[in-house]
Amino acid sequence: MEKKYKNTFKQGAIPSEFIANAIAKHQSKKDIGAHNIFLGQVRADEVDGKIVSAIEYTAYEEMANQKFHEVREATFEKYNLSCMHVYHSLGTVETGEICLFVFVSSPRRKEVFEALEYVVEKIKSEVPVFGKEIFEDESHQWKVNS
Amino acid sequence: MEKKYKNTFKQGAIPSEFIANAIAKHQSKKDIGAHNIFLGQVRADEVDGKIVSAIEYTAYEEMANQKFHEVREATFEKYNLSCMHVYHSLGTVETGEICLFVFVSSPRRKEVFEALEYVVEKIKSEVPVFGKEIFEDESHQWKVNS
Amino acid sequence: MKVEIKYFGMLAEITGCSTERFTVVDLKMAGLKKELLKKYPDFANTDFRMAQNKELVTDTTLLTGKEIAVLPPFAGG
Amino acid sequence: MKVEIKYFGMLAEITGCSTERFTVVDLKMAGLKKELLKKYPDFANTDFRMAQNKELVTDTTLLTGKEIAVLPPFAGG
Repeated sequence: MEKKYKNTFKQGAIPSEFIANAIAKHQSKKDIGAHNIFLGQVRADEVDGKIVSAIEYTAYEEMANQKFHEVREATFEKYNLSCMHVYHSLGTVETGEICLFVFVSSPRRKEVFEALEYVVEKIKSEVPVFGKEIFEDESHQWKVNS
Repeated sequence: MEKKYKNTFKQGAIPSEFIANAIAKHQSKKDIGAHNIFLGQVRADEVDGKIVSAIEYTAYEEMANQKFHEVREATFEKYNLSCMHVYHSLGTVETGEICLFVFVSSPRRKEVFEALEYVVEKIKSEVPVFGKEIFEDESHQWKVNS
Repeated sequence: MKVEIKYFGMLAEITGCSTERFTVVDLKMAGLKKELLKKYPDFANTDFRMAQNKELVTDTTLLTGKEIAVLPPFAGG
Repeated sequence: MKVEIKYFGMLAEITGCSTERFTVVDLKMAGLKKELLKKYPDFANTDFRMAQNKELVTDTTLLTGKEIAVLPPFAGG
């Protein structure tokens, strides 16, 4: 029996209304004193005179969702958080659009700063997501996290 | 001649739509790769069996706006940021509502994590804002940052 | 020297007013603080700080008379 | 042993397919990697890693045949 993990992926860019909605939902959680949000945005990088116009994300989805789950468990174990939400784009995300949304909440601020950075670094290094940078002339190169 | 500083205060709670709008405005800034957002939310703390229902914020506004400006200058000097925005509530903010919104953006993620924490700690320690915690029975106590 | 003093937060609650004129003899901040504590003994219950011309100052700072404020603990955020 | 291999990102671009059946004789991951590099010399240009049953594995890991994947550098976020 395979365990089925929550799907962290969303098709396309993450709209700002989606983020607003996630924030608004936490107004009923009255023990929360601090939220910290990380947003990854696609940059129009220049490579050899060509400008990136979009990133096309693919993933080893089953493994990625399992890794997202493991990162979540490890983070709750390490930090005193009230909530944590992660969303990552799949498919095409244009420059200027949001491709990663990480949202942590806690009674106190110290916890959210450390927890958010921990989660983002873990996602970058442990979750099998792949990005094809599409240039304006439709050529491409494969993105590598630094 | 007194220098006039930008007003960082907003009357009442900061709505989630306002935050969404601030995020959306940055989609045209195509050198940005990472945003980091801190939100302070009013907690329904319990003190001697009474529950906080709101905080009423006041400030030494002229000094506070000058201090916000100084924090802003110091942060841009210290970190490679593309943008930085800060909003703080004045007046009554109910529990579950947002009273502080700090938004920093940079080409790269390392900068935003450090910069955001720096800004929030500076605001807490250097900006003369005062908070009256109102209990459900309409009694109150004065909040002190820890 | 005559100075105008601003009170905020719980200090304004204690004084019952947000600005007040004060005549000071000792021109060091410490002297003004002593007079404030004499008039408002409840100030001693809080960790208040003094600002002059929108900057925090110490006991040894000289009064210039420009925008003096008594600030209770900060609670922003 | 027959194993099915998944390819992702630039590796799938090199192979031209996203899954492929492979017959391996050496049951260590290193052996499979060697055969992959023989078939796809361009794999050598990237820093690829192997996963088995959704966990990253090393050269000395034994093949169980369960869900083997070849992963190019991660680029999430």
